[in-house]
Amino acid sequence: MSTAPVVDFVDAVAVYNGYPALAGVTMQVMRNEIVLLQGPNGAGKSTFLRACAGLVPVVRGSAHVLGCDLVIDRESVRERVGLLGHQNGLFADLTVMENVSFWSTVVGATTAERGAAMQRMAVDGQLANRRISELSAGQKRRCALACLVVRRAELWLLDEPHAGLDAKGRDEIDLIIKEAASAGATVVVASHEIERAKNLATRTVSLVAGQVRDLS
Amino acid sequence: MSTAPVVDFVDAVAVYNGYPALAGVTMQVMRNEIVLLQGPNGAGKSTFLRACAGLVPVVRGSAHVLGCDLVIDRESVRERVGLLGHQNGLFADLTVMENVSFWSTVVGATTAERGAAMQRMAVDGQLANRRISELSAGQKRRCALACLVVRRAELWLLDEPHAGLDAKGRDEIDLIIKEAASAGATVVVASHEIERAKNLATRTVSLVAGQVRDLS
Amino acid sequence: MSMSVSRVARAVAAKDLRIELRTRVVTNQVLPFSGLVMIMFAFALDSDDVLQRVAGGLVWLATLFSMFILVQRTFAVETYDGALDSLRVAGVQPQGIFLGKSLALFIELLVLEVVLFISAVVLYRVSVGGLGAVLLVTCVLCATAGLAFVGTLYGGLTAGARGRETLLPLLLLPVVAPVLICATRATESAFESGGVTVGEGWAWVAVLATFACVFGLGGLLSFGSLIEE
Amino acid sequence: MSMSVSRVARAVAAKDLRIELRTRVVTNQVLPFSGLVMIMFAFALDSDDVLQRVAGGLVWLATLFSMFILVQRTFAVETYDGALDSLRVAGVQPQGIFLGKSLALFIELLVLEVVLFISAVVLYRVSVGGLGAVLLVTCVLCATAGLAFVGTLYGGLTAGARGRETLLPLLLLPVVAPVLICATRATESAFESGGVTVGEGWAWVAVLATFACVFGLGGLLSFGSLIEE
Amino acid sequence: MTTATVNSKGVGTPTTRIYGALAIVALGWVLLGGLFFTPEDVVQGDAVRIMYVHVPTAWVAYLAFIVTGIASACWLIGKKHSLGFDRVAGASAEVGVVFMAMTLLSGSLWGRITWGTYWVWDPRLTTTAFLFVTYVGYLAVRGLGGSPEQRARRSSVIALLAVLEIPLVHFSVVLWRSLHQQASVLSPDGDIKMDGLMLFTLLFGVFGFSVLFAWLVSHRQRIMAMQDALQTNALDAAVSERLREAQV
Ligand code: HEM
Ligand SMILES: Nc1ncnc2c1ncn2[C@@H]1O[C@H](COP(=O)(O)OP(=O)(O)OP(=O)(O)O)[C@@H](O)[C@H]1O
Ligand SMILES: Nc1ncnc2c1ncn2[C@@H]1O[C@H](COP(=O)(O)OP(=O)(O)OP(=O)(O)O)[C@@H](O)[C@H]1O
Ligand SMILES: [Mg+2]
Ligand SMILES: [Mg+2]
Repeated sequence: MSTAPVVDFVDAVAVYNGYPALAGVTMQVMRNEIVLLQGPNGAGKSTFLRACAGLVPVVRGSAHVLGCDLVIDRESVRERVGLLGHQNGLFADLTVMENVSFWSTVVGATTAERGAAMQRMAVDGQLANRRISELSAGQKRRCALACLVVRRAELWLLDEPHAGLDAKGRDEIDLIIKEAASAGATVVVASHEIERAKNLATRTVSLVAGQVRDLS
Repeated sequence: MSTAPVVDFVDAVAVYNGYPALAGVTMQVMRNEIVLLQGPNGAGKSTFLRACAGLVPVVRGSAHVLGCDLVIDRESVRERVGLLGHQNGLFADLTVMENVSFWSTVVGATTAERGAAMQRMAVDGQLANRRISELSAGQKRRCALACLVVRRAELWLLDEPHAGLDAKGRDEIDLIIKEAASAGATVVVASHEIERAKNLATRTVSLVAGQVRDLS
Repeated sequence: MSMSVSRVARAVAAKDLRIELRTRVVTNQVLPFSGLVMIMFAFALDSDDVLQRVAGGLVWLATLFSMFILVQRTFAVETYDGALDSLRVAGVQPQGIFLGKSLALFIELLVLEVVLFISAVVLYRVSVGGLGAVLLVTCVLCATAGLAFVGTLYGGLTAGARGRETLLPLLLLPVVAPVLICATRATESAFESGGVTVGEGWAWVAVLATFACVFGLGGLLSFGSLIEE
Repeated sequence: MSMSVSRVARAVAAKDLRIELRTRVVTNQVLPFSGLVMIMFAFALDSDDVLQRVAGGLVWLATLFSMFILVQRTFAVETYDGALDSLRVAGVQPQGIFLGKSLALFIELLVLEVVLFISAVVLYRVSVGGLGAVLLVTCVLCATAGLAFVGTLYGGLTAGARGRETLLPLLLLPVVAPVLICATRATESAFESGGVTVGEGWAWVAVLATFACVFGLGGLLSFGSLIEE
Repeated sequence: MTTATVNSKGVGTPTTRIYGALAIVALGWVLLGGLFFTPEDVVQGDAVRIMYVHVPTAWVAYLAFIVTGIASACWLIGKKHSLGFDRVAGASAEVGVVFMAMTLLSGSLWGRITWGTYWVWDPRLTTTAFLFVTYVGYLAVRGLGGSPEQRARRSSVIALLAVLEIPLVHFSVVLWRSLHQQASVLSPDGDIKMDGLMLFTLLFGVFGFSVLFAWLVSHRQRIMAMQDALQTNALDAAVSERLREAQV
């Protein structure tokens, strides 16, 4: 089990309204890796992450994540992966605390875990009782990260986790990623901040036009 | 006239629902400068940019932009500034071309200027006829930048212009900023990518908790 | 598994109700809207006995309008910032989401109906006896449960992707219109308007209950695949 | 200056209409909704002469409902991704935005009303003579212009900030209710229902025209300050 | 699937030709019988002849919707989730919608003659209209886009819920006091009150429209298979287009 790849895509194709956002991706990610996904705008990085999370169907080729075949069943893998997308997935009219509590309840995290996550992302204290709609862009992103951290997923899929965060936040999220990896999780990060992400990652994969480009 | 500062805030206070996002900002920006605004999440960078554009009222202190007194009249300055916020300001159901055309018409830009802007941001060709809702995050951002470029503003206010762009896009936007500055415009950039922005900027200002921190 | 379904359902319902309390869509938007319908009718048909005869129908018509707004609203909250995606990817049981959202919708609709019935009693001067009240309450509960289930079901289906939400009225209309008719007839019996007796109403309530069961069950079984892309 | 106002107005109206054509909110969402109102009324009041008497009122009531949805929709498009902020900061003349959005709303409402009047003629079997038709067209144009102006005005006011949109019905209702009443009376004259003559209708149309002028002028003068935060 | 689509010139097969011939013959008889051979009605006169279209189309529309429901259930239950079932469901619903439209049309013409009005807010008429709109909605859901599998998943749910409306339409005349004809052929007491030739023509009409239904569905379903195949080809083209993009 532990030698099988966590993510195993072979010639996977994913489409949006007939447009092949992934045009035959072949890629393996092993346990404990931190993989940096890079590539130009529109290359298909976000689509790849969403496909790994079972949100976007893989219509051709084969795709396995954590041992589940995504072509047959996209649902059972979901509770084991955590996805941070471009959108935050927060409820604008609820406070930070209410949002994090909601996600904690839904995924079955404890109050202590919740508190720890909020403290790490510095959205505790005064901020906790402000509504999401009253936060700055970076504060919202922090809140989304706190909701992700309480999940303790086996596979982390992060779409530009650094975007919008300040220097301290960036360091913190790097630390969180490293801790998760050393605790046995696997991480795939899509990012345009290549310098920072390269330091973090154990390996880099380039996507171009919906395909993996050979690393030269 | 040309020796008067383009942005001149003295003890300016701006509030959202009673929360002072700017708590007495004193800051001058001279013509042709490229100022980097940095600071932690929630420091008030976005609010400062929005105040300069006349979107957020300055309720205390004095604020002048391009010679207009923002406390008295927030509207007349607007046609001379260009703001790129966290949001893109695009219409999701229209195509890239239709969006850029709309903004060009509204600000009175020519077809040639529109074409040039779209080409620079690489949203011409096939992409031009796709709807905004079908674009990737970075492609949307490029489109928003194209709409900004057609404006030829005197004061450019950029809120994290690099976020979401790929390496080539980042280089392009840096070039655009430099060209604008050398053509006589003034630029204020809020960014968390300090390394990149520092190379670009002529000066750095730190905001913390709604105030300018003295540069040590 | 079933424990976690009920936990999710409670969390989702609590969240929806809290958002409602905070943004007050029902109070500010839906109630005046329904109030308008009621008053306009009173205005348009200013004859007392026509009014009394149609009072039941009016209340249900107003409920239906409000339901469209509420369903749209309750899923707009989920899709605005991609929360529905997050829920799906969190591996949350779709049954939990379905039950939770239905429960919240049920409560909101119920509050609305109570207000509407009270205003019908005041505006249109209808009266209801003891047995009639029992019938009325059962009818309201069954009809509202049915509306909440079917609203959540189709709301989820149309929430998936951009542009789809315009399908909602087309899908909902033919399904809820029978509910409207049955509920109206039952209400007329409860009000004993037009010479109908209370006893006749129970057949309609049975239809309403069946409807609620079918859509409750259908939703539980199929909600997961409906909210997928 | 005035040239650029008209340029902006045309660009805004063209954009709104293009979005409408592409997303088909009117066709898919508003029309079935208004259709429901008409059918339900017909169903609830299944006596032919009551129906004929209230036909005019029903059309206007359905228009009003649809108008709420349309106004909400037309400003949701602007606020969804901050486009209204961008418009403001682009130094665009607010008069241009006001006129453009009013024009688009006017056209959308007009299309809707034509369909509604045709279905009223079919469903409720009302008839209209030559003079009545002139009155009806004038009435529809004036009333629609008024509704478009007032909808844009208050839509802009409530579009400014989050949570405010729920205020819209509360603000709009008392203002458009008179329009509803005047238009209904004028329409009744046009249909000569209930023994009113066509001639009586023109007084109501005059009120509608005044209303449209007042809100058109008010909007031109104040829209800029209303959409500010 | 692909073999049939690429090679043959049309979508016909020997079986469909038999259906077609049968349908033409049967409907030809109904036309002649309905217009000339059957007697006038005592009350309605010649207007009764509309019945030979009105009633069969209504019943075959029911049949079509039930077939849609069964095919959807088969798709759901089947281990392989064969898309063939989904196509049959879709094709059947399309034909059903057309037939239901014919029922509505012939009914309102008939109503104009006998009741003096095209439309009344009668339970049977209203529920029929709801059923029609429901299946228009079903077809709209099929058109939402996405992969054929997802289309099948979504629409099968709707089909199974929608089919429950048929009893509502059928019993609406009993449930609500109705202006429309009570069930006289399929009446609960099993007592048929109709002239022999009229009954025969009516039943033959039902047969003819059923065969027509089968004919149309078998064609339509094969066209849909081709469309799905075309979509697959279009995807091939789009993928290679994207691959070329990568080379630049
Ligand atoms: C738009 C108007 C009408 C609609 C939508 C309509 C609809 C239907 C439907 C759906 C059925 C099948 C009922 C079932 O067996 O479950 C039916 C049957 C029938 N309709 Fe109509 N109908 C309309 C007008 C009329 C009129 C005007 C007449 C004659 C006066 C009529 C006479 C019949 C008869 C005789 C049957 C067969 C009833 C039986 O034996 O079960 N219909 N109609
Ligand atoms: N909803 C959609 N409908 C149609 N096409 C889409 C949709 N979403 C994305 N695409 C297209 O799919 C391709 C891949 O998009 P994706 O979001 O995966 O890119 P990305 O690598 O994440 O880019 P970015 O760096 O800009 O975030 C793009 O060309 C985009 O235009
Ligand atoms: N609509 C609002 N209502 C109330 N408070 C707000 C609102 N928007 C922002 N704030 C608060 O104002 C402060 C400044 O926000 P601003 O968006 O200017 O920060 P920022 O420096 O741009 O941060 P970031 O780096 O995260 O973008 C923050 O503390 C934020 O919580
Ligand atoms: Mg992306
Ligand atoms: Mg900011």
